[in-house]
Amino acid sequence: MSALNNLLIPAVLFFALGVITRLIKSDLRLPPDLAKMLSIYLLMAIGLHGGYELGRADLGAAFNAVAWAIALGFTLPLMGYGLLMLTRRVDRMNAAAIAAHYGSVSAGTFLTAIAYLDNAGIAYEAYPLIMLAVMESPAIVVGLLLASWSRQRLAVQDGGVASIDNGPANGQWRSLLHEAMTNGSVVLLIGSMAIGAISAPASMEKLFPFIDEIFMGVLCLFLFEMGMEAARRLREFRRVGAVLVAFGLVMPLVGGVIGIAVGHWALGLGIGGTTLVAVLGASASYIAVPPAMRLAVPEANPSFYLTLALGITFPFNVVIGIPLYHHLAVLVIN
Amino acid sequence: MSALNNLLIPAVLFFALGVITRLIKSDLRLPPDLAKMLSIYLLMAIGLHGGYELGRADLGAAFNAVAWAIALGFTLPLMGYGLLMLTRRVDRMNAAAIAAHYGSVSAGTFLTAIAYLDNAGIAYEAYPLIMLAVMESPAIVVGLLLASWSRQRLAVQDGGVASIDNGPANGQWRSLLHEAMTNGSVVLLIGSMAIGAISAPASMEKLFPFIDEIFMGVLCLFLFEMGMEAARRLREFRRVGAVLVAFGLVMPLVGGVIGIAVGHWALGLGIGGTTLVAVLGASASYIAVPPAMRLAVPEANPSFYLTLALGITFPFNVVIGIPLYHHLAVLVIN
Amino acid sequence: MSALNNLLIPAVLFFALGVITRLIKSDLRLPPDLAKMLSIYLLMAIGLHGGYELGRADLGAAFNAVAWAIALGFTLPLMGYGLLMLTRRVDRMNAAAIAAHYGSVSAGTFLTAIAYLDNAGIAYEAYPLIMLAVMESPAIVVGLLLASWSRQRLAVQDGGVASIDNGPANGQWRSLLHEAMTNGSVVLLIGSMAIGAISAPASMEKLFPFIDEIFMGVLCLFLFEMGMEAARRLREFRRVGAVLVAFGLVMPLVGGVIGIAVGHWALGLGIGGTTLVAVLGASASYIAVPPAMRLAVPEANPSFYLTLALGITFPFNVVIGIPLYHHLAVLVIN
Amino acid sequence: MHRLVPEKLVTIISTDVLEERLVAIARNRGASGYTILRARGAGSSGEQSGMLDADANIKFHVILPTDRLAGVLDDLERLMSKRYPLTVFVSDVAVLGSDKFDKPMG
Amino acid sequence: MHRLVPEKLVTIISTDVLEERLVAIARNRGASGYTILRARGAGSSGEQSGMLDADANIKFHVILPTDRLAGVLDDLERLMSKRYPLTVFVSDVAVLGSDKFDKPMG
Amino acid sequence: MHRLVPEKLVTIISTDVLEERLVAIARNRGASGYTILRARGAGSSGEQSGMLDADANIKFHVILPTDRLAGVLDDLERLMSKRYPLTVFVSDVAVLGSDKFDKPMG
Ligand SMILES: Nc1ncnc2c1ncn2[C@@H]1O[C@H](COP(=O)(O)O)[C@@H](O)[C@H]1O
Ligand SMILES: Nc1ncnc2c1ncn2[C@@H]1O[C@H](COP(=O)(O)O)[C@@H](O)[C@H]1O
Ligand SMILES: Nc1ncnc2c1ncn2[C@@H]1O[C@H](COP(=O)(O)O)[C@@H](O)[C@H]1O
Ligand code: NA
Ligand code: NA
Ligand code: NA
Repeated sequence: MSALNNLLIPAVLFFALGVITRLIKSDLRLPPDLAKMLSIYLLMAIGLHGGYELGRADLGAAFNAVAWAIALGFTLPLMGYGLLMLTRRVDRMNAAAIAAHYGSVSAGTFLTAIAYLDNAGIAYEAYPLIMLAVMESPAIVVGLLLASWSRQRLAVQDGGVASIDNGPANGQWRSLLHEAMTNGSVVLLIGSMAIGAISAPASMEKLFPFIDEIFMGVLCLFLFEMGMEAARRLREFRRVGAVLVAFGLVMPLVGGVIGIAVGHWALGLGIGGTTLVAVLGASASYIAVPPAMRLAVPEANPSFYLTLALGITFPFNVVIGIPLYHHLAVLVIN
Repeated sequence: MSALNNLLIPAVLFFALGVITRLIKSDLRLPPDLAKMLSIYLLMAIGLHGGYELGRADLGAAFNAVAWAIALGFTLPLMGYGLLMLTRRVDRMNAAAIAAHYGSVSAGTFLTAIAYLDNAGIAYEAYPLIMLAVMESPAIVVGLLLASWSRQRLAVQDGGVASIDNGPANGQWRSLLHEAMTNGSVVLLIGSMAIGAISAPASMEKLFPFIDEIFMGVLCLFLFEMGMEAARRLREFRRVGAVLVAFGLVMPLVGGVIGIAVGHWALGLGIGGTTLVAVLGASASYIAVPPAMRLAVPEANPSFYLTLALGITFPFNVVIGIPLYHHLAVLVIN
Repeated sequence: MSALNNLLIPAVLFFALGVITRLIKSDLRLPPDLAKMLSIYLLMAIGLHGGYELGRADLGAAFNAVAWAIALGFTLPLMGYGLLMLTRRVDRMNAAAIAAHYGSVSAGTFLTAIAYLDNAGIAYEAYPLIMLAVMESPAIVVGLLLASWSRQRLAVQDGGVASIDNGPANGQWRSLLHEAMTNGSVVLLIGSMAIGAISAPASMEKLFPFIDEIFMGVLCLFLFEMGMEAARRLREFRRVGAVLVAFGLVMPLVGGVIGIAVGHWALGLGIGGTTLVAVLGASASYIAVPPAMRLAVPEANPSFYLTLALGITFPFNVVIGIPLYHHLAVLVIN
Repeated sequence: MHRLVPEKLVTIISTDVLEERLVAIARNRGASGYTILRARGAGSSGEQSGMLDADANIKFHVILPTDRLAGVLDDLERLMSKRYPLTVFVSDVAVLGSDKFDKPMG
Repeated sequence: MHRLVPEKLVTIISTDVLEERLVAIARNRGASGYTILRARGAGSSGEQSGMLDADANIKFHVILPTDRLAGVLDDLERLMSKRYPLTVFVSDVAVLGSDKFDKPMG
Repeated sequence: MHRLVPEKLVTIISTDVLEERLVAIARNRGASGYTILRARGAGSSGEQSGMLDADANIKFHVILPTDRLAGVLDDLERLMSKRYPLTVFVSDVAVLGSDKFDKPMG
């Protein structure tokens, strides 16, 4: 399956339509809450679906997947931070905030990958889904740690000792960690998975028309809107600068390759599952992490991380990344 | 079927997830119009569905159900008012407003009961649905009457004669009664029932995927959001006080028992239908009645009636009440 | 099939229910974004569906349909403008703005006609759908041209030469034409058609539950809301005056007859397709054109065009027009 | 110079079930229009989260010539005396252009 | 003491199809930002219920140093002279902190 | 005559992730309530389109007796010094009726 074929999946085409709609400056205005509603539906539906399957899956393998998800969530932002500091284009606080996004994941990209695999008739395991649910929180925690450490370094550089006032106080720390663990998307996704796993199968069947049959259509509409948002952010890439844009293209490749390694060697998944773990590594959060960073790292400029995650990395993954990681998975596994 | 089994229905589990989401102080924010849209869908879907079946049902039995619904709608708020005055914790105006909520019904609770019956494989008649549509208005009227009567009593107590200024003037009375009869939920539900009853069956079939197949999923999402709202209100129970909370637990039991009597002896319904009538008696409105009371009884404190109806009685019915009324119905009927 | 039968289609009944809800002054309040979301869904769904069929249709016939759609879009507003000037009840600017609405089309009316044909078991061609997508833009352009010409005439009448300041400057012209071509509804509809036409059939099948099965239910909800909006506008008909109301009833008849001629003689369509072209000619836009006119013809009063298009012509077409055009098509074709 | 005309801006924050009454007051007291925004909030009658029909607020604006202010305030005081939850304040604004706010609604 | 700096707050209530024009005015006239809220209302051009794309209002705020006010008002008067429905008023506000509102948008 | 009492109206425009902090400030500083409206906008931290969770603004109003103003402004300045994007301004309003705004929230 070539990249061109990928472009003929309705979900990807709707993403492209959204980008075009904004580029030709159409006056189409979507209700501001539509994307939020669609994403609530999508999280609920994949959660239920995945939980239903995980309820029937191997517990040991599931724990293994969770452990590796946590490892990825901790490692990737550190690598991102390192890369960003090498570019010398952003200060420490912005680097910390951006890096957190790349340690986390984008459900929209993940679902596009599922549409891609479905379309190509490739099977995939349920474990990557639980990794999706788990990966938000560690990345947020690392982001907060990096930001706090940077804040102290800056205070020292500024000639004084790290004053208590510069880092979050103890009480704030608790509230920020709380924020990471009770993030809305995480709760909804893990909650739906739990419900899918423990509900009586007969009662789950009544939910399938809602969570399965209309799923692809809702995803198309969601990607259409996200295409419009991506294009809005894309326009700001000049403010962000070429070097940062390059980071937004290189970092997903790094994450994707690491994801393939984890999916294949550490978890022993097939081509479909390995592709999905690659997508988890490669994608950057634009829903769950940004609000957490706005609250915890006010010194960072939201245009930077939103433009990179939503305007650069997201379109790259949807159009080029997914088929690429799939090809890599095929290469590695065969 | 035990109460524990009830807790394994996805609809109930999503309600619980909503409560938990709020209790752990997750930052999940649902768009404010989502619940309103879902409830419009739910009213339309059950209306069409019920109307379609009622169009094929016995007219005499339907009239009988309507008559008993009106009787319940008039009696229950009077009982509630009496009970509340006995507690000596609220003044007459608050008692009138709260009582009106308990004479009316909660479509969310009713639908959860339907999910419970479906899940347990228990059949039920269509008549309780028409009672659901009918019961809003009488309770609102009784609430207004009680409030106006209390207003006059208070004026007399205050040492003067009941001045015209204290009760609503004639023109206002008309507008308040109008309000009771043209309440949005009532119009949508009765209108959809009428459409379901008179539409050509062939054209109704085209609607079934919309009103039947995705119904359970939409209900889950609605209950998730209502769980969050219930928990928000629950937190205010300290402002409400233990005695009122007790009222919010006792009154549904009173209404439930009366409902079972009406369902079984007066209407001759089976176990399923009797359970549903019990739920009508037991549940308290949190969508249709509150706006009517805010307009007509401004002296009452909305925190009181919203906390009781949504924060206490609704969760009680969803988790404990429904299986309880079902057991009672089984006891009485067998 | 009689007009009465038409009234028994759920879609039409929900429109009527919406009108009644407003006439009895119910307090039902629909979320302001609901209609917008439903119409985005409807445009996406008919676009995908139509594109899927057009991808399998005759290209020559499709081009022919597009050419005639453009011709209709240019001719009808000119006729409307002439008629309006004859009434002597509106000035030139209002006439230009109103006329543009009648050259364009109403997707809601078109979809009701499809529900009517489906219900009566009458087949129809896919070409009218592409005409629906095409007809918005020419009418907007004609409206802008008429307004600009009128502005100059008025300036001359006012005793001076047409000053540059009175017409839009060159730059503005470009932006107004751009507005006509990139109108949100047009982009979404044409984009969805293109996606439906080029997507792999297997991937399209995954979309059918979303775009086909729940379609009729969503349409009902949309028409319910539009019924409420139509009734809101209807109340303003006194401000508009009897002569303009007569225009709102006569103009759809003129457009409908011309549409039948085009559908039958020019395009050689069957009864179903001819009825749909008649509906395109008869209907007046109330979604795409009004914002364009507000921007480009600020001198016109929006109450006039919204009341006529939404409050008079839309209900007329839904209730009387569609069965009438169908009967005319039968007469002409047999 | 710009013709900035001094007028009174009355702002009312209240539950949205009162919307029609507020519109009627504006209309009857000769306002030329009104503006409504959705709001949430908290006050003496508890939190209004905007999630339910009964717990949404609105912010209601009316611009008026000074001589029509008293009538509007009379009506609002009457509502307040019936215990409706109203937050009302008046500010001075300089309106751009014309006598637009002198013409009552149709 | 708090550094409360006096500035001008321009508030515009109008149809939302003018949003881009208003943003352009704020940007071209050197405002440091702007704020938009959704609104409904009624006025000389009838009721704007907010249900249709063509009948929604916005409330548009720009805070400006006094010396940049005239330019914005010029542009708004030009729009009004073309018969666009605009309600515009200016109020005096005391802004907390710094020279934030002096820096034009990027 | 109408009892119009002079009070201070503090208006804050900021990202909605700060909502809980602003509510806490109002509560701790003895305000009798607060009002929140959804907003969009642009400023030094870029465009806030309101489409994502992280890029929505709110407009937050608190009416206060003059003697409680300083405490609120202190807290807001502390937030600003941590680089949170806040637009804050104070206006004088004449409030209708009573001592309603003197009673702190429960
Ligand atoms: N001090 C205040 N500052 C701003 N808004 C307030 C204040 N007090 C009350 N409000 C608003 O007015 C509404 C009604 O207030 P109340 O009558 O106190 O319940 C509340 O829901 C708030 O939105
Ligand atoms: N007197 C008024 N008070 C408050 N808002 C007004 C007033 N007049 C007009 N408006 C608002 O300004 C918008 C445009 O007004 P108009 O140009 O009169 O149609 C209306 O839709 C209202 O939202
Ligand atoms: N000059 C201004 N006028 C009106 N609103 C502003 C202005 N500057 C900033 N804002 C609002 O305040 C928010 C935060 O501003 P900032 O801290 O500059 O990013 C922006 O998103 C705007 O909604
Ligand atoms: Na990642
Ligand atoms: Na009840
Ligand atoms: Na037409």
